[in-house]
Amino acid sequence: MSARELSYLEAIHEAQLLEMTRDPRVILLAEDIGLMAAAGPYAALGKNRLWSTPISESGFVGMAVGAALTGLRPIVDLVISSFAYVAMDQIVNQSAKAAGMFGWQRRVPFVLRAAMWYGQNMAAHHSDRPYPMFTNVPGLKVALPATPADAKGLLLSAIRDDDPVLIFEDRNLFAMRGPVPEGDAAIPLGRAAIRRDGRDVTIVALAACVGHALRAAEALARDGIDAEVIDPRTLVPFDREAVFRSIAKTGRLVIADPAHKTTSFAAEIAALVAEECWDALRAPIRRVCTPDVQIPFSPALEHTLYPDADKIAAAARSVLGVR
Amino acid sequence: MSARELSYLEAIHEAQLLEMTRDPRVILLAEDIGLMAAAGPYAALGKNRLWSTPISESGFVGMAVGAALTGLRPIVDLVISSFAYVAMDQIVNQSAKAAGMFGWQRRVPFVLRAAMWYGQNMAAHHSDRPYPMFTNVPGLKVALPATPADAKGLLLSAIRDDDPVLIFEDRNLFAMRGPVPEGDAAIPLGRAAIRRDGRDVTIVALAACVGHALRAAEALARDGIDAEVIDPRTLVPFDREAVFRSIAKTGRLVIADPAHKTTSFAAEIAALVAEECWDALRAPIRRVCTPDVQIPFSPALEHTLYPDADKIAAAARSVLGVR
Amino acid sequence: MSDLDLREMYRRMLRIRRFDERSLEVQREGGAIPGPLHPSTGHEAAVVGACAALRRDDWMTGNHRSHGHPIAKGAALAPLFAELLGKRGGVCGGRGGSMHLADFSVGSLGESGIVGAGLPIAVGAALSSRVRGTDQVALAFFGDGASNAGTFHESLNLAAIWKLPVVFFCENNGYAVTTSQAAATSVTDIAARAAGYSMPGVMVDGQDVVAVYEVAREAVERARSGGGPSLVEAKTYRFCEHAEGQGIPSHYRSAEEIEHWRARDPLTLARALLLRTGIAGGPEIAALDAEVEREIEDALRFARASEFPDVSEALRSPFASDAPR
Amino acid sequence: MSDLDLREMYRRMLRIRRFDERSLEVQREGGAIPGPLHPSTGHEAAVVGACAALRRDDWMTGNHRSHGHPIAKGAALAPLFAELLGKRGGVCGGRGGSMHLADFSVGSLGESGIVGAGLPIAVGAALSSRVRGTDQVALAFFGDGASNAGTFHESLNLAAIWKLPVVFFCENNGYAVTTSQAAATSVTDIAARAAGYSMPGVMVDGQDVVAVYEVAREAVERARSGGGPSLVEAKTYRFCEHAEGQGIPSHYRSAEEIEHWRARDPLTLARALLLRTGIAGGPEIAALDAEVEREIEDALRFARASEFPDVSEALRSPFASDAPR
Ligand SMILES: Cc1ncc(C[n+]2csc(CCOP(=O)(O)OP(=O)(O)O)c2C)c(N)n1
Ligand SMILES: Cc1ncc(C[n+]2csc(CCOP(=O)(O)OP(=O)(O)O)c2C)c(N)n1
Ligand SMILES: [Mg+2]
Ligand SMILES: [Mg+2]
Repeated sequence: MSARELSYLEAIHEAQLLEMTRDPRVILLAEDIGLMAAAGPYAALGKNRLWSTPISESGFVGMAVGAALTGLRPIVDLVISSFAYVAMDQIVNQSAKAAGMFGWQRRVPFVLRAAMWYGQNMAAHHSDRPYPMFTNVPGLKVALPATPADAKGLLLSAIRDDDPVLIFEDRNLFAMRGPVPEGDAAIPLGRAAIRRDGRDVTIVALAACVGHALRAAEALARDGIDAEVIDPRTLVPFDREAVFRSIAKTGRLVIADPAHKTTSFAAEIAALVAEECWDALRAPIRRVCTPDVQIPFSPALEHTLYPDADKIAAAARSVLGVR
Repeated sequence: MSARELSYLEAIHEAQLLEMTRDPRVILLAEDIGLMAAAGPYAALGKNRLWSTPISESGFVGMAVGAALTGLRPIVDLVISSFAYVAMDQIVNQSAKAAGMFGWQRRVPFVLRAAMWYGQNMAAHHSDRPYPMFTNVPGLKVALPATPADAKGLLLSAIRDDDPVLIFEDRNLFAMRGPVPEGDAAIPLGRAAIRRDGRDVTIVALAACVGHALRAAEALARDGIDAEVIDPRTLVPFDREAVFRSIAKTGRLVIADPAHKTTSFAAEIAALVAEECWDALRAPIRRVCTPDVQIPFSPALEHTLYPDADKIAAAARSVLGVR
Repeated sequence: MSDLDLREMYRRMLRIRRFDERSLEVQREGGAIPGPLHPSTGHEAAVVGACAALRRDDWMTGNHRSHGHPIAKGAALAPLFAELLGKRGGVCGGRGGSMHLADFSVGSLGESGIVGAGLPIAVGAALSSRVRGTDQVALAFFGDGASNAGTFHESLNLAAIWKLPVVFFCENNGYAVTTSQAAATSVTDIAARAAGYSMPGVMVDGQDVVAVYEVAREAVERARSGGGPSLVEAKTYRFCEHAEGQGIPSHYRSAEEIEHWRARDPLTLARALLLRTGIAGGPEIAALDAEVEREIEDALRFARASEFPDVSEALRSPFASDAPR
Repeated sequence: MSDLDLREMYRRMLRIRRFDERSLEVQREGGAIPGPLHPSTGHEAAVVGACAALRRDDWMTGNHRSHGHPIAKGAALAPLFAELLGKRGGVCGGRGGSMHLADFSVGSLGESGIVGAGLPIAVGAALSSRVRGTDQVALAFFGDGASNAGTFHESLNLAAIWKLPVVFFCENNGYAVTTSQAAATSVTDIAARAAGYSMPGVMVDGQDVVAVYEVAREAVERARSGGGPSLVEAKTYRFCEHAEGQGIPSHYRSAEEIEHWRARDPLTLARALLLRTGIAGGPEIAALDAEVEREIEDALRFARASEFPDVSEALRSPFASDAPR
């Protein structure tokens, strides 16, 4: 498998098209995809594979559950993750519970794609990063691709998975280019990627924070601090071993998570480490998250709120006790 | 103010009636309260105070937001907290964001009551304990009363508060009796209650876990272990000082939270402590939560899942390094 | 022709009646049936008439008033009864209980504890039929109360724009718990709402199983032949309280109203029709009644004898992918 | 009588048109207006006709196509323009932006980025009017696309059962982004959906401000006098793309269709009416146009001169109770 450069968004479409071509059970439901269905590569799939929906998120997410229970493997693209709330019951009560509650008579192979449009001057309604709450719902898998290759690879695995998988895409990365293997390049759910090896401090970074963390690591390296950067890639299942191994080495943990701080997934990682990895830990944990405020529209305000390389580097220095 | 014994459920109604009598701006929207409005103490409030709604949770939660923006102080009783998902957008995108997003032109004094029917043989759809996810939404306050007095006092404060307050009532406590002061017995949001003083280990317990924790503390006391039991009462705002003070004394923390473990509020507490209270901590933190599984119907299964006194005591022993 | 004849319809109605009555007895004895039960008594003609128009491989979604639907669709009684008791032999292995009965082997995609949640799921099953090129039809049962939920609206519109093979079947018993339809619903006939989706909306006497069957058959045939969805409203009544075992007040319906509907007990009407048409005589009916009685007792015996699931099952992974296929 | 006369209606329509055109220019110049804009151009008669029937103390909720509503309701232009630029002088202090304009001083309860979310909020405002014993009316603006959302259904039913003073006002421009009404909506006329709620449903030519005003006035009067809610559908068209600044494709509407609607530009029609009726002559209109032009330039100047909010504002508590009253 050779690797060319693709953008994150191109990689998503490559995975989606690949799997829709390979497996006739895969369908796509989303608003406003009539033009996409009518021309271009998706049109080649033939009839009945793309369903351009009305603005009825509960309705078509519920349809995906019904389709999944009866032999299809539907993908729903919510386009903007803040619209998940409108379909919340179908996601949380129906898709996540149906298989278990009906005694595993059937599976619910359902993929929900939802891009996070924070940092896009979209104001409070459109800027959410709602993945933490879904990790509190047993039965849902949650993926957060941070590179084009992962955008492709995780989506391939998600579509092939027999459980509901929620993929939160980071809108800030849509244009990011990177090597993406051609063909079947599935990346298993539940396996973290070590983005940078290091021995002084572990930075676990989610979504676009992975890039920020790598830039922070470069800055730290200039000060002689060797940071390890871990991208969990999926939050459920979570590759705790990768994190624990790293902390066994570094003894120090910073978590960079673009979600709001309180009850973020960073909280879960911190809790896991404080429970299971205590002996290795040599300093307080630091979370770098978005403060608990409604996202304001004004760029003068919004862009100050999210984690960035400076904030991550500062947190790393603080757990190392340096300025 | 003298205190008589009331049940938790009686205390809720006492607060609701008191405040509805005192303040004509307070109204109640809930399904199936037509009979309650027609006779008994609520009928004495007169016309237009109780609105028995259709099964349209998005609709009437949204109405509460509209009413709050235009001068009323609505209470919505969802009756069962699993129904919050159906109204999720109105709770998360509208009630929590409206005030800030509109530049604080208006406030949203809105109370959402939602009882958690776990442990009631109600199966997966009805047994959720969804409060953790709402603590990740800036703009929402979240209360978890664990005694009749708090059920009354926190509801009084919630109704008088100028922000949206979500009260998650614990159905397992409805029949619990306890002293409840008469009259205006508001309990401020954001102040924890030390339910038991102790010096060996801190147990932070939520909702019905407070009772379990007190029973655990008794068992521990028989082994000479002196546990402190803290009931935060509100998760947002969270009385972190009370927890930190306790850990400064005990150096050890167990958190008992009936929510599912991953990204529970227990995770947030653990993270806070691992960040802010590290120096005082002398042992790994332990969370006692509900495992991450869809709640099964069969009592043979369901009732094994939730935190109880034994599990809490075992966790306390483990952080103390005793068997 | 897979249509059930009147005798079989009567049998299934009686199964529902006796299943509900017997489960209420067991519940009242205490202990064996945990949680609430929402009996279908009174609704038997509506439920059976609707399902009689479906093939075994057609799909159906239900709601909290959940026992009648799978029975009418042809599910075996014993695993249903065992499910109410939370036993391993239950149709969902004891994980679902009364509100979440499902028997995929007969196309029962599951009852739902969330009012209105089953409608989109049925529409999705109908989409599945279209995509996979089968001619299966999906029927969604729901109540008058559910017709005020947003999912009702979204589902009817979705099915209509794509002409999906769905039948939206409203069991209108006039109440949502203690709230009358008039207090909560802005139309007198739920069927009138079909106009908002350019689909047929038909009302039918829900106590008359043959009338229901005929209306449902037309809707099912329309769906199967590509004519798109329909809304069917069966006017019916529940003979019990909303849920038994929950202490719900009972003084919201007048004695006359109850009497009026009791006089049109669907079982009595069906029995009379069997006799009048000569499809079955008295002794034949008696034999059938006895047979159903035996089925119920066998089912209950099975349920009681079945073990509780092993406690280790409680910690089973929430993911299907973690289980052996 | 608070009704606006035709001259004033024309003025507000022109304000909307020029506000949108000018803000698009500023957006295209780059930098000053972040995020998307959803212009109301083409909708001016619908929006102004509806608001002209409202009193200043009546309430209104909007949607993402958000500039026209507060302007029509009488909001000052300068704070609106400053809001688009994210400035401290914005009507929401720069916190809301284009999609979340709100001006409570004129009854504008806020535009919403979530399609369909504003309808229940308007119903709640109407409930508030009932409870507080005022005679205020609430009007909810929404699009044809929103009429397929569950909140549409729940809101209309809730308003209907309680006969609340609400006007549901649909700006039907035939599309939701690039999706035609025919592709997504199971009725030809949204107004037909009123039948599902036993309320009047009225269609009106959305390019004719007087026609809209008359229909809206009837609905508002019905609401104010206790007659309950109505659904009004104005057939209109958007002259721009769904959102500017987002790269949305533009080849989903035929040139003839656009031409057909452009020929019925609501501004042109209103101007012609002013002249025909003699309510205003050419010079008077020219003076009015110049006045609006000045207002727009003043507003833009104010917006540009206004400072950005202080960065400390970003960390302001999310709770109103933490602020001084
Ligand atoms: C979303 C949601 N809201 C409320 C409830 C509580 N509830 C359960 S059944 C019911 C009444 C349903 O009435 P209807 O749809 O007419 O069915 P019926 O019980 O009359 O058969 C209500 C309100 C629920 N289960 N789900
Ligand atoms: C719940 C929700 N789903 C999807 C969107 C994305 N979206 C924004 S505007 C729009 C189209 C709305 O169409 P319509 O209601 O007809 O209003 P118009 O834009 O035509 O004025 C869509 C799909 C959204 N904002 N909210
Ligand atoms: Mg009913
Ligand atoms: Mg439109």
